[in-house]
Amino acid sequence: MVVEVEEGTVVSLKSSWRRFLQDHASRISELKYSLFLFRKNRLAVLGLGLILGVIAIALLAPYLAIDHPDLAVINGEIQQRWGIYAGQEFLPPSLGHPFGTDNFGVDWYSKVLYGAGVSLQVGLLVVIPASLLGSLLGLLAGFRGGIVEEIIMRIADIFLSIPSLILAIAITAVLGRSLVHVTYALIITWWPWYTRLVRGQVLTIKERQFVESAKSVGASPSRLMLRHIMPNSISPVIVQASMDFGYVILTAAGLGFLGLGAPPGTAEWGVMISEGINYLFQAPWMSAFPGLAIVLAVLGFNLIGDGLRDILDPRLRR
Amino acid sequence: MTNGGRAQADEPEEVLLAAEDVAMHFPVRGGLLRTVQGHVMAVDGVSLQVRRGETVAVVGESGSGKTTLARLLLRLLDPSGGKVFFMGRDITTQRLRVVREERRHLQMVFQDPMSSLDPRMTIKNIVAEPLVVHEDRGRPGRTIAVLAILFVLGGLASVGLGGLLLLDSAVLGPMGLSPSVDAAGMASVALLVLGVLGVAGGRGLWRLQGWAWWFLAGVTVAQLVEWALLGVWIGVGATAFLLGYLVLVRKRLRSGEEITRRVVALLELVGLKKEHLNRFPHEFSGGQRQRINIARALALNPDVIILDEPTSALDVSVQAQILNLLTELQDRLGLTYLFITHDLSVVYHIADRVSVMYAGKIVELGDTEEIFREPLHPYTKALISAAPVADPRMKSERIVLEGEVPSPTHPPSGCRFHPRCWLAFDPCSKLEPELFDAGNGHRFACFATARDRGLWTSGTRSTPSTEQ
Amino acid sequence: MAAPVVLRIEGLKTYFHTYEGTVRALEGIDLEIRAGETVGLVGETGCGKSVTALSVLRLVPSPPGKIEGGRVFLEEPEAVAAFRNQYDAIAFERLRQKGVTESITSAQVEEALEPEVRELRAKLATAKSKGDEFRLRLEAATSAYDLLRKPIEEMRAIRGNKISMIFQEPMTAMNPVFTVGEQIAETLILHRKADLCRDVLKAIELQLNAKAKRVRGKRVTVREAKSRMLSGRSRNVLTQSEGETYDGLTGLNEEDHVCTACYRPAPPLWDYCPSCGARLTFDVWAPFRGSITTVERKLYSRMLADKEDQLVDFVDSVWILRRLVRRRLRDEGVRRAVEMLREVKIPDPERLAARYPFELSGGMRQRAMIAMMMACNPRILIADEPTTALDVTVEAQILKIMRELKEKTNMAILLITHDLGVVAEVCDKVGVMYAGAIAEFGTADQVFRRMMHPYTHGLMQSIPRFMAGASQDRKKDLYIIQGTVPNLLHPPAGCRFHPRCPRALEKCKEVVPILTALEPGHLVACHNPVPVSEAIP
Amino acid sequence: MKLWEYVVRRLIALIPVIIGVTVIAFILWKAIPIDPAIAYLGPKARPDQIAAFHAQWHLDDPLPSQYFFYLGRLVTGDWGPSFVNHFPVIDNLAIFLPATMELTIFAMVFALPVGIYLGIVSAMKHDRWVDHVSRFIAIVGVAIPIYWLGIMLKIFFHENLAVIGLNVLPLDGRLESTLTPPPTVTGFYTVDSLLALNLTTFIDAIKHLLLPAFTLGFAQLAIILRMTRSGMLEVLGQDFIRTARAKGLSEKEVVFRHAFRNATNATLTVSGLTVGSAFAGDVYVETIYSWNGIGRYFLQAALHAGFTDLLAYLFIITIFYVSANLVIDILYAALDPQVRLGGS
Repeated sequence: MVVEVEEGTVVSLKSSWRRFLQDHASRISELKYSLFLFRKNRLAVLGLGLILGVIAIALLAPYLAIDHPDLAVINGEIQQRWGIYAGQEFLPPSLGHPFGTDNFGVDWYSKVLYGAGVSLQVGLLVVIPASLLGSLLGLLAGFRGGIVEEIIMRIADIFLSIPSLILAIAITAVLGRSLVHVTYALIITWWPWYTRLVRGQVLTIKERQFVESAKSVGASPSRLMLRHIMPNSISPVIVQASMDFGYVILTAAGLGFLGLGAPPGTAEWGVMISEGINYLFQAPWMSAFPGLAIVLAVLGFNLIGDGLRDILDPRLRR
Repeated sequence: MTNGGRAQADEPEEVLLAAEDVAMHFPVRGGLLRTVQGHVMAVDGVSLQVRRGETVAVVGESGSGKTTLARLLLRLLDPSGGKVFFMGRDITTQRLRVVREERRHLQMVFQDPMSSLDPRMTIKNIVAEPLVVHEDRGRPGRTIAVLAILFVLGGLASVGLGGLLLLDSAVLGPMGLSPSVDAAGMASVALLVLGVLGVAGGRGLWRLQGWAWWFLAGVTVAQLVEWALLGVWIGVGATAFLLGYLVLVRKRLRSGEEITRRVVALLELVGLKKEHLNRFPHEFSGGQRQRINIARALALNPDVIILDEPTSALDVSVQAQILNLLTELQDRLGLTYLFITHDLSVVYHIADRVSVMYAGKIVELGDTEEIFREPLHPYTKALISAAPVADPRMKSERIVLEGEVPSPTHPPSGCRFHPRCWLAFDPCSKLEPELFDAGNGHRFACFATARDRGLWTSGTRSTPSTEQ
Repeated sequence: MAAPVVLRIEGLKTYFHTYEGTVRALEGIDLEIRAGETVGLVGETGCGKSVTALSVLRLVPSPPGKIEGGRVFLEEPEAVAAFRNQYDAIAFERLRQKGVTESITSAQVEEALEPEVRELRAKLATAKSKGDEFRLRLEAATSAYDLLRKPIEEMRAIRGNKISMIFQEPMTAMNPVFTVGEQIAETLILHRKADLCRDVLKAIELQLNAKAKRVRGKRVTVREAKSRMLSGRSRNVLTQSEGETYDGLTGLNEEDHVCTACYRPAPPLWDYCPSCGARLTFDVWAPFRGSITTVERKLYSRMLADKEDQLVDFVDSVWILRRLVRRRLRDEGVRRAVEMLREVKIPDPERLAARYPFELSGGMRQRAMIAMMMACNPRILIADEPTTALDVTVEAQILKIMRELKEKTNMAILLITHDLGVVAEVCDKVGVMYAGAIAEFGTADQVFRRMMHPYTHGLMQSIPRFMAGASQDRKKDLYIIQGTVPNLLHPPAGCRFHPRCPRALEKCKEVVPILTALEPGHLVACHNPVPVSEAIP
Repeated sequence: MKLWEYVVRRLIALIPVIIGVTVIAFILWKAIPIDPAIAYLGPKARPDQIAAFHAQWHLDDPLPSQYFFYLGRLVTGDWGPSFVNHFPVIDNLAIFLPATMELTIFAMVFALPVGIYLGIVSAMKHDRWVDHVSRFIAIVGVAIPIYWLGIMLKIFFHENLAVIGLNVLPLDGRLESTLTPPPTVTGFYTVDSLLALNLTTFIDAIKHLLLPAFTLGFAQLAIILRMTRSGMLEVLGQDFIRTARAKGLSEKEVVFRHAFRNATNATLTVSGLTVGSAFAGDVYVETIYSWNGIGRYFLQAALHAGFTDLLAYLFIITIFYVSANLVIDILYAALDPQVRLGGS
């Protein structure tokens, strides 16, 4: 494929790809070494397996599940409607219904499968904006210093001095009960952790000698921030983000469990656990299996986080 | 005045770098309201001249202020007193922007080869950085482009991936389409605005026109996301990526070859090979890393290079290689060195003129051979006699100083060496000795020696010690 | 008669089994250190000099590192050494027949001498007359003095007691959370518990009769003490004895503390006045103080009597009681620590003993380290780059102190450094190490002036020298040893220096050279040594 | 004197934080989609009642004065009527707060010592069974949601033990319904029953505490263990540990006396953090074990959109959390000579 870019210089994509490879030969070998280290760490591989499993379930839920919800728009919000199957209530886990059925006879296994999609989505819609926003403010605070740093860090301290779950509950309660409000609440409570993390990282790297030598060469402040400070402070953010994915799912399900997240009857793990409480001794499987799904998902993200920390830490790589 | 054994034309050399009574007092903040409680007199009134083609060494122990002096001369720090001249021009008060232009002719090699190279950059980018920084002034757009692409992609990723999960309407579930798009749209626009503001802040607001175009592009893309149906998101994401590729890769390719060629030439100059180009710093030994530092310093072919203890972190055999390289480069490129070190054998080997620093002041300066043959200041005598010599038969009688280096916040009154000096007598603790001239540019700041050489009698007035 | 050999290392081999492969850090070290002698071990980064020191003390971190073979004899009597040479010859011969020539350990030697050992044990049991000769022979055969064979408890009793070690970074070598005095006292409590018990008993006696005589005292500064004594009167009015004590006071500096009972110095380190035993601090347990002290006296006398007393074990097991007991021992330990600090020429040791490491300068901290490690005056002090992190003038002070201590206690010093100047100035004997093996060993004069190993020869020429009338002309290029230090994962075959050696022969590539004495006392491991004539004048 | 300077500076730094929290609470109050008067008086309320409510609560004044009025009320403790049970909020808190305190303290008593001990031992015995067990607890412990753990324990203790007749552990509430709660002195059932020398109530109170405290404590245990272990590993890598070994100290002495004394700083800061997450955990544990502490009260308030209760709770919790961290900071300074004596 030939891309005509400027008059006269015909840059064939293939040749630029070859040069791209050549330029980044050692970066690629570093990547290979990281994969090699990753494979060596059994726990991290287990973590990756768990996550891929959850993603697969989320995408293939419609094909794997036995029961399927249909969708209805009620007062502006799209809600899941699961059918009612008289006669199938409270069936214990069996071949037909691996996770048993609930008080309406709906197959609990299918509900857990559909729940995976929701949890992952909440995870994405909270972690990515929160980490980007938090890291940027942290970068700004760490690098600019002075008043900018003072304001940003004081605001972050205020948010961090309220236990995050309590603040999340308060926000969801005020905004009203819905999963979207849960994502807003979690973004608001989660960004300060990244700001504090990145600021600390920037302050240590700012003192390093290679930043001073870049300055002595005449590099402008924004170049220092972009080319030197940001690349070196990214790895702890990646580790924190991957672990936070799990904690966000945990907290979002928690809010659902308390009745502040998705409307009852939805295929959301937290809601399913709270529905299971009323029939705890009659049908214990109703609470057990969604909880287990949460544990596996969160465990997967934690293991990946730990694995990444070892790989990205320059000291441990050697 | 000819220097050492170097054939040099006799007309007086042009003074390239000079410091006039320069001082650096770091405020020490303490107490409840972080009030200034005292000052660390790191450098306290130092004058120094460095002539073209010369190697001037500044010797001193830790706490003597030699490293602070180096950073003052390079204007990494703003002096709290005195003036710094470079090629005759006073660069003390100029705005940072102008000083950054000056920096082309004045470079620095740092001490610790380990931490003076960015671990995440390849050698090519490290050595090319000075070229990139000074050559391509005219491309503000590129850094903005990087950030704009980054945040738009971030916003898209959260929406795109979310969208993927909602591909199948059955899974649509409670989230519904419109609210999640709202969240992502809003998030990505907010991020974009913050990102661009941050960078603008960094670049100085007067360069506004450069980023305005990118901001509009970013907003339109985010708005596209707002109205886009489910399937289109991937398309939008792909176009953004292609845009990023064209802007970034294409631009780097065009100016890349020319810079790479100069980097390869520099690497060969310091004894490294072409295939080292794309390696990372941790793949090199200490000696090789210091060569990379030197290559980077030579990138803008400077006139003066300040070397802050370049060989003290290296082994003996590697140190010899670097010293040879430095002398060879000096002969070939006519460089001028300001050598900061505490190792006297290196000074004797490489320096033409020496200044000895103690507790922020210069106590003796002059020709290397003269100073080593006949040190005049007691501290220099102690320094030379204390330095271990690699020859068992030279176990001459040692002068071992008592006490410790004086505290920088409350230096002793008068001559700062008097508490540890065995020649100290009455005026030493009251008056500050100025640099007496023992002829041939050999100057020293000590009353006892001056008295012995008849340069000072108790009558002549000397600057009274400024009580701190 | 030459001084006795304090430490003899034979064929020491230490490998690091890292993830990428086996790093062969030490490939057979042979070294001998005599009492009162300073032996320098010099070499560039990665030659294994620090690993040698850590292996002798068996402090090599066990997951990656492992001492593969070799023997380290500490204070082996001459007689036993002589017998051991005979037995070793027999053992090595038998082992060679079985094909074992590499990294021989004492355990393998004892195994090979199985018949002799059994016979000696039998003779020892029965013999009456020549009993001790058999004992010496038995010790030789079983290489009883080899540190690598000793159980870990015995090894712990040797560390800090018989062999001490100081390190390079004075900044981080001491625990930031304990005072200097406490850390020095800890070494004493560990190895000199008996002496401390005697001191405690002496102090208790002092305090008991001070209590009996109702001696009351307060801790005041010298200035206050003087005004208290004069209490308005002029100096010459004082009585004869008071006059003397008053003059004594004037000698001390104003801020120091004095006990009002006996007007002798009482630094704020202890609750009691060291000279008259009067209690100077507020005593919460005052009413029971008498009975407590008597119980303590009984406890310490039992502790002194025999080590395994179960009352002492019981007290040591109960946390609170242990802290009470330890307090007394620590007080006496700090008292001895102050003496030790005075010996390393630290000004005002009392005040420094109560301060924390981070309040000290680099030089002071290194002196405190030396004091801590010399507390039990060891037979050998291993110093791993002691002055590298210090300034030249402070370095001179530390080296001077180490030399004086060595002469006073006749201990041996193994000085490890990369600075040839320090070695030339301080060491009697010098060992030059390269890539895990000793290339050359001899007296300072032999190694610096008549070196024979090409590596030493190259090294000496690549140092910038400065002496009046230096042989080298200034600013001329220094001699460079080509190439870089080999990677110890796959070291070059034969002599490890051959790739960089200008005098390398074919033989050097295959056969590993052994340390042979080309001159009396001058050992070189090279097939084609540099003739003495070419050495630097 | 460095220490009091450090404390005063910390106190001053707190003031903006606390004011910030009140601002956030106020913003939340203003963000309520519906008119608080209707929410409180119910939909059928007459306009005059609504006007009276507005007047009483200055709802129509300009924002800043509303904020200062709100601040005034906050400080004087007049936190307004509770939307949950129409009693003044402050009285509700007075009843429910001690119950939560009792639960949290018992959880901490369980989590801190066990977490720290396991952390040290697993750092010392690297890669031995103890290390693997504690690493498992650390990783899985953090991943297990507190609410799910509570339910699983309930099922376990109800289902299986009933079968083997050991159905002894009570699963709900703070005390058997048959027993009357002891006269409230501190509000802690355990302490009050002891003061009243009523042994049976005391034992029953303890039995009721076991399960909830373990549930709450388990999550904290995982966090404390993880932090202590990493703190210890870092300290064990430092030079003075090698010096301690070179002095001849045994491994136990090196780890417990030298290493742990330095690692206390890491464990202190983490215990500050866990206080925060403990409050969060209360909400779950109290709903599962129907333990009527402020957590459950706060949840009712959230569900019934009881804004006065919500905001008061937010304020109380932040004060607790912030003061706990302050105390820990001061302890940190007192323990670490470098901070106390103003080292670099």
